[in-house]
Amino acid sequence: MTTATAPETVTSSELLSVVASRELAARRTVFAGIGLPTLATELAHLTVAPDIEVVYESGVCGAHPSHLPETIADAVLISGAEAVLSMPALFGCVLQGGHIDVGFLGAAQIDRWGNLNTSVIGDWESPAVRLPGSGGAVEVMANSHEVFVVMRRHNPRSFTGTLDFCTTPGPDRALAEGIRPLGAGVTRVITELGILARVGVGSELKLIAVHPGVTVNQVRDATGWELKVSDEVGTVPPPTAAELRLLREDVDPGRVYLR
Amino acid sequence: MTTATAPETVTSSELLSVVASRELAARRTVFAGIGLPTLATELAHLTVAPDIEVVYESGVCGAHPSHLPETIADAVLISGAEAVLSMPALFGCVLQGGHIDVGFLGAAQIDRWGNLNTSVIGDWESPAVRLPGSGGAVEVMANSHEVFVVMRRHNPRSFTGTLDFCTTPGPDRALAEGIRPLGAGVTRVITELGILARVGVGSELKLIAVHPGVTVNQVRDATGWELKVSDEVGTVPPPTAAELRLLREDVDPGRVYLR
Amino acid sequence: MKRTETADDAGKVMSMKEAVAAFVHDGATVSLEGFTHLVPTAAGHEIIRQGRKDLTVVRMTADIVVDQMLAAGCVSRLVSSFVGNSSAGSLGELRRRIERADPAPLAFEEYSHYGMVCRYLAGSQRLPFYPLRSYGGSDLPSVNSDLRKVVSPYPGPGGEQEQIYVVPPVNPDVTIIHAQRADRRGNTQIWGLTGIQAEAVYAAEKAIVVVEEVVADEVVRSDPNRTVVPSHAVDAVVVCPRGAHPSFAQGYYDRDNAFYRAWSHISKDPERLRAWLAEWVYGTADHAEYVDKLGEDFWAGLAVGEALSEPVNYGRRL
Amino acid sequence: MKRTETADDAGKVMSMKEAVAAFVHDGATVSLEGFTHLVPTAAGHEIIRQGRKDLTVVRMTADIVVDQMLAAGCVSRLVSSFVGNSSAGSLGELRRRIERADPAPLAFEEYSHYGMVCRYLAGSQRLPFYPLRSYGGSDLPSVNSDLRKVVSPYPGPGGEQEQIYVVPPVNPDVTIIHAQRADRRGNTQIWGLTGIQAEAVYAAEKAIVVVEEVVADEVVRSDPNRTVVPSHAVDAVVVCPRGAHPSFAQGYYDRDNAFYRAWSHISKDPERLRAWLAEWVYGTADHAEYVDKLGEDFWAGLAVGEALSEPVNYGRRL
Repeated sequence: MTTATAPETVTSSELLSVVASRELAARRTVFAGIGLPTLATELAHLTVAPDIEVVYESGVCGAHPSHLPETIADAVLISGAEAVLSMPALFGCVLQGGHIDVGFLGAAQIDRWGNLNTSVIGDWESPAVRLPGSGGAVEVMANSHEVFVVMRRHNPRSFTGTLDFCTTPGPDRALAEGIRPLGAGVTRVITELGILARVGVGSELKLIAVHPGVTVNQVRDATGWELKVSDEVGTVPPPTAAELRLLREDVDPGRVYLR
Repeated sequence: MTTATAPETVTSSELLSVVASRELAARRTVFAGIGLPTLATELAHLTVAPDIEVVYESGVCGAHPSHLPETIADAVLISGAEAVLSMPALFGCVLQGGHIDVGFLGAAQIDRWGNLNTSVIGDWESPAVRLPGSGGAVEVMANSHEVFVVMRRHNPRSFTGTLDFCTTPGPDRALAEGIRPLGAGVTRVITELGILARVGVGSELKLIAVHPGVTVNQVRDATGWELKVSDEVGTVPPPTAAELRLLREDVDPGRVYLR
Repeated sequence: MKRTETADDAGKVMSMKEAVAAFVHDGATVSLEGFTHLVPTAAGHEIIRQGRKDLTVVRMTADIVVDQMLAAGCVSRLVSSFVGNSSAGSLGELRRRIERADPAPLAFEEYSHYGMVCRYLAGSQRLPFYPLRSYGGSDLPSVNSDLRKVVSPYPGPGGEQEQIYVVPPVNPDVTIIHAQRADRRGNTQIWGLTGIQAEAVYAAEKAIVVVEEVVADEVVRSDPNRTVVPSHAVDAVVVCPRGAHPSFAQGYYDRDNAFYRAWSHISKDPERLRAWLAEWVYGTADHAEYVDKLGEDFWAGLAVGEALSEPVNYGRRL
Repeated sequence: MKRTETADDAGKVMSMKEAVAAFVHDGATVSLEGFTHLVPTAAGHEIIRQGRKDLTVVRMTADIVVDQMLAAGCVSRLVSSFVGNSSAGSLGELRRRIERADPAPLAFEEYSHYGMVCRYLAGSQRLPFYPLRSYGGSDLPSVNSDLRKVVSPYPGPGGEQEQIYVVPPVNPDVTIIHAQRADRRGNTQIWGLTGIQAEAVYAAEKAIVVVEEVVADEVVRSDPNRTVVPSHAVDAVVVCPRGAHPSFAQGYYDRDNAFYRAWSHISKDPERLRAWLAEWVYGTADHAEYVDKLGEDFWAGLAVGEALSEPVNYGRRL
């Protein structure tokens, strides 16, 4: 085994990417955006998930990019890809058809059930901040077998007791309306403080691990609801030298996302 | 003007093709099978409908075949075509989307409202003859602006008072069920005896013209219901020498369909 | 064009025998698609050789290969929208089964083409139903209780309530399609008529893609828009040149129209049909033998010339 | 590759000025599609130059071109599923309009991406609604009364009654898309990301296709599977090279990522935004002037190299 690198030399992006990559062990199909999910899936491909395939919202399957893509529609994702699908095929057959193991989502706000808000801060009719909205997030949540959320900032405004608006509901909210979702909803939330986990319908997010040097109370304070904590909170093993070398030298040598 | 050719030198296929071609004057998009409809549309292209485009059930638009096609999916229809569409696009966007001016259909049985049977002779559960069924006929009838039927044989078994089974309903039957169709249904039936016409919802097929030498009573006797007859039944002008020359020399010199 | 000479680096590449044994089980619902073009005939013949029973066959245009599977006793239920030998005549066995239950009855679910298309769309998109503007006034709903109606929650063009027919999803246990080429992972490229193949694959639990050839990854990747079915939807890739005969493969070989015409006569006589099966299906170990038996002179008659697509530039970052 | 040098034999080929004047009217519902790739920017600019008012703009990813049309006062209603400047930041004018009604309110209909896709599917297929497995539990239906539910007439997996959300069709007065090439009759070929363009065109009353180049009929006809939109659905073909900038055209020029980043700053300041419009849109007679103003050095920076698709054989009868 390679030795652990001192945490202070690891950037936040590196930490989150490495932790997310480990959670992708043995996964096959991942629906991911650009940035941290790209780093995580590329690193997973080189480590714990050799058969992983990223499906992009733009319709690209089996990309072999010559450069790190800057958007999910980057021309370098298309040239040399194995398939490019139309939107109806991508959203209808691949996503709603149930072919995605893990979807990555981000959000401005998340609640204890893994419901997400990407629409507005404040009231929808006259918001303090108009955010971009769903994009495909509603569909990723409803149709992926599970969803990973990576959030750089862990604070009570983002981890909120009550969403200002629920753009993207998890399966509990769907079931309450009598609609049966395909997957488990959010199963992992990876933040700068640690890892929250949730097993599926009826289950709340629970703190299962903290990064070295982070206390459980720090996470509680940073969370806007009364956070459930696992009986056995672990410490996230810091990125290994091997993981960091792959990330820095093979995945993103130009530090496009590792800013 | 060219002079008329003596009818006895004109085959039944030639007669039906020429008459059908004239009915296509100024039409743009035609949904047609192979055989008589091919001859009619190709001749119309050279005469009364220069902008006519045939859309084939197989998904071909704007074909430029090197040889007369033997099926609606013939390889010669694909090579050099302007577009080849998937089945969902062909049936969903082009046909149901309302882009077809005239659809050509055939049938084993037709009734006075232009409803068609292509499923069975006898009872559906244990038929005397199992016919091929709808194919896309249900959709052609429901979604084309009008439908032409070309029937080689005009007799009371085919032109029947009561269909053994209604595979393909015209708009009157659809409306009776509370479903609003797009088009007029069958507007022309072209047979070896003459031309029946129908103007749309609520209207019965009516004899509007007979071929030279055919009497109205002959057509009445050959029709299995009490046929309405126009006050001014015309005589179908026989194929002109020009029409026949185009058909024989340019459209089907190998007499593939002109059997 | 680079081609892989061996398949030993490819987990999904297997023989027709292996693929049918692994994925087509007695009692299964099997979709065979290909609209006149790329009919998966060789797969149907292998199903016959392996003696599958009680299959539900789903196929828009139930044609010769279905008539053969019926005659071989593989099929107890048929779901289709056109049961005829193209425009070349009748399917003798199918007519005997339906008209006279001879030698056994055949359960038949009758649709129109778009009804079948919509069943595949619903199946591939995991929808409970798919709406279509067909069937109003038809007798088909009286013999097919799966043709149902839904009331639209939006007012119609005149403000009135609007109802529309819907069809249920079809989700075959296995879908089999034929294609021009795939890479070893199953990224499948089809040109010419593409029909309903992609949706039929996505609707199924398992999918077998039979191809004229397996090509190098780089060939597929030079033109990703040509990939009709991505690898994640494919379970087996079977290399079977000329496996669509008597149907055709655009750019590979032409349709055997003479055999379509002949089939009307062969299938009209049960004895002659069974003799044909004995000679051409049971009497051949696999499709390669069937192809050899037809002979090179025969195949020369179906050969096609060259009409290449002009390349497009996908571009590369400088 | 043969290209037509003149357009005088082509009734559908017209200038952007003519096409916008003919098909985009005040108060119209205008769909502009292209998912990051092939965004019809030049068409949006011409709509601004012609001073259109009260448009309802339908666009899945409302991005820079929509922010510009908003700032120019062309738009009173927006139907969209993503209102952001890609991942590069915010749309300043859109946020001012929605957050503060500054300088005017903006009616906004919010969807998810697949909700928009399904609206185009319903519109293109002339369906009264389209079902999708989204929105259960979302607050979106509380702010968008067009998100409704239907009860399936088939039992669910456990035999229970199943309900599903549906969206209504969208049928724009005009859809505008950008494409790599078309022939003079409007047979339109796109490669790389094809998005929802075909359905957006079929859903519309009229359709304008803006292309990098009009090519000879033979080029299109050498590869009919590449035709995403057939001519019968197209009303105008506009030749406008580099008309998708700052977006990209696969194989023609790359995305101007720097401009996307810059737009967040430009649009944050209303004065700066209006100065930009004055210089780059009102200050240019047409897109050719805009292209010239950017300069050849600039375009060299977005140039792409060659990565040609391998040709396929469509075959010809011997």
